Amino acid sequence: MINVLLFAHLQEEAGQDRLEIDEEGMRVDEFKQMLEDRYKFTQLDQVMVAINEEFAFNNDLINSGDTVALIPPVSGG
Amino acid sequence: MINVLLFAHLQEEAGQDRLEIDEEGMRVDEFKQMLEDRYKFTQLDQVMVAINEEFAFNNDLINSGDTVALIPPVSGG
Amino acid sequence: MKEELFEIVDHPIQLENLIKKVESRNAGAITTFIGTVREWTKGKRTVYLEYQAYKPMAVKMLATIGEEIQSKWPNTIVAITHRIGHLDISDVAVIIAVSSPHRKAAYEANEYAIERIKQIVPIWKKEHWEDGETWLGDQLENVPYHDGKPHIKDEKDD
Amino acid sequence: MKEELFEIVDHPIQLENLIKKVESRNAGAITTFIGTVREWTKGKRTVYLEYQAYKPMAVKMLATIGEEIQSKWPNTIVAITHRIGHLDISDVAVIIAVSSPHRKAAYEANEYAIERIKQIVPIWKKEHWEDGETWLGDQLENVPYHDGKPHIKDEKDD
Repeated sequence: MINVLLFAHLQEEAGQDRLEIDEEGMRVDEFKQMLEDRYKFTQLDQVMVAINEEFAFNNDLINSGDTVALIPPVSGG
Repeated sequence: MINVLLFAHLQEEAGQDRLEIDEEGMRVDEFKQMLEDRYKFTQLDQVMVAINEEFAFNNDLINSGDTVALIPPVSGG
Repeated sequence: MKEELFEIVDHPIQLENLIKKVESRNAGAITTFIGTVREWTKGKRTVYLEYQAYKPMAVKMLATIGEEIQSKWPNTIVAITHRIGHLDISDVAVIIAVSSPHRKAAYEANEYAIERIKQIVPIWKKEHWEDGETWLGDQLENVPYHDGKPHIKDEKDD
Repeated sequence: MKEELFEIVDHPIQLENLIKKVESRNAGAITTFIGTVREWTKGKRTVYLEYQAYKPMAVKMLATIGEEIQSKWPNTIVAITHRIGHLDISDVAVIIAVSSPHRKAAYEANEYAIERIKQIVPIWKKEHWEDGETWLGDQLENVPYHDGKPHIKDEKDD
């Protein structure tokens, strides 16, 4: 099970702030593509991914038990 | 009468914070030379002069009633 | 150092607290940056803002910025607090405090911190205007990251 | 604007007061510089400092710096307070606060202010070390002024 955290416009598009996804062993880019297909998220090309609170590369693998956060372009400060 | 204000090391060298000088019509550089001769001030070459709270040029004239401040290199901040 | 140097809070930020965190007998200079909510942006009027954070990761990233600064400007001390939630005009969203023996480093490190916050700290701002609302995207106009993540510096970069 | 933006005082400076002087609904950024008394300078230990000012002219020169900043960075608001008299280690000697709609100007104008203070404001620091005392000279290592006075900018320079 993958715990997915949503923020900003993604949270509003999903109508919730977290998802539980029953996939594993996917690469980050595959995982994003799967979410885009399933939830119709917009602007996902600009969204970064963090695995367990660390920014991840497109070819990093996502394992069961990971917390995956989708990080839209940040605008703090 | 010229009212002369002294600060920092010049004040300590003179043992007072102001002088009254009975000269007038001198240029700033002549005035400094006269003070150096009379009071043995040190490092006067690095000292700027303000006439009535405005920095003055070496060839500005000092008139009776002016307040002349000797401004050693500043070190505020 | 007892207090936390890097914080995400949901209440007003006290400037004096941040100053206290960075004070030192060897600091000759302390710079602070106070980011406030501005009313007008390019002719549009903001009514209020809402900030959201991925809190544990945001704190980690603030600490990462602190480490980057320590390695680039030795002998500085950095503290950063970012507020989240509902903020009105003139409310303080972020304060960065940097102390240093010398002023140049205090300015440079402080400006570096705010630039990095806008690159790597997972905090989002929702702008509520008179006529609508939006989550603001990347305000840096960066090109997309080639490898899918922003550059996080480590000591090897220096 | 009721309060004085440029002051020389002989009592502790309150940071919050300076912030209040520059706050504005159109400021998105406020930077402050806090100059404090450092204990160690190049291996020499300072016990305390004494600052002296030519007060009316110092206030005028601070205001001149404010005008220079207004013309170089429009829409900024600047406030500067310098303390004089006896200061102990960690005491605050000077605070500069700058507000601006955008952060870049707030940093640049603030740093400009402290550089100019060290050039044109008639304030002197007497350093009391463990083993003696001196009036500090020009810490900028400037060459002497060719025409006997420092360059005071006016709007024509810009």
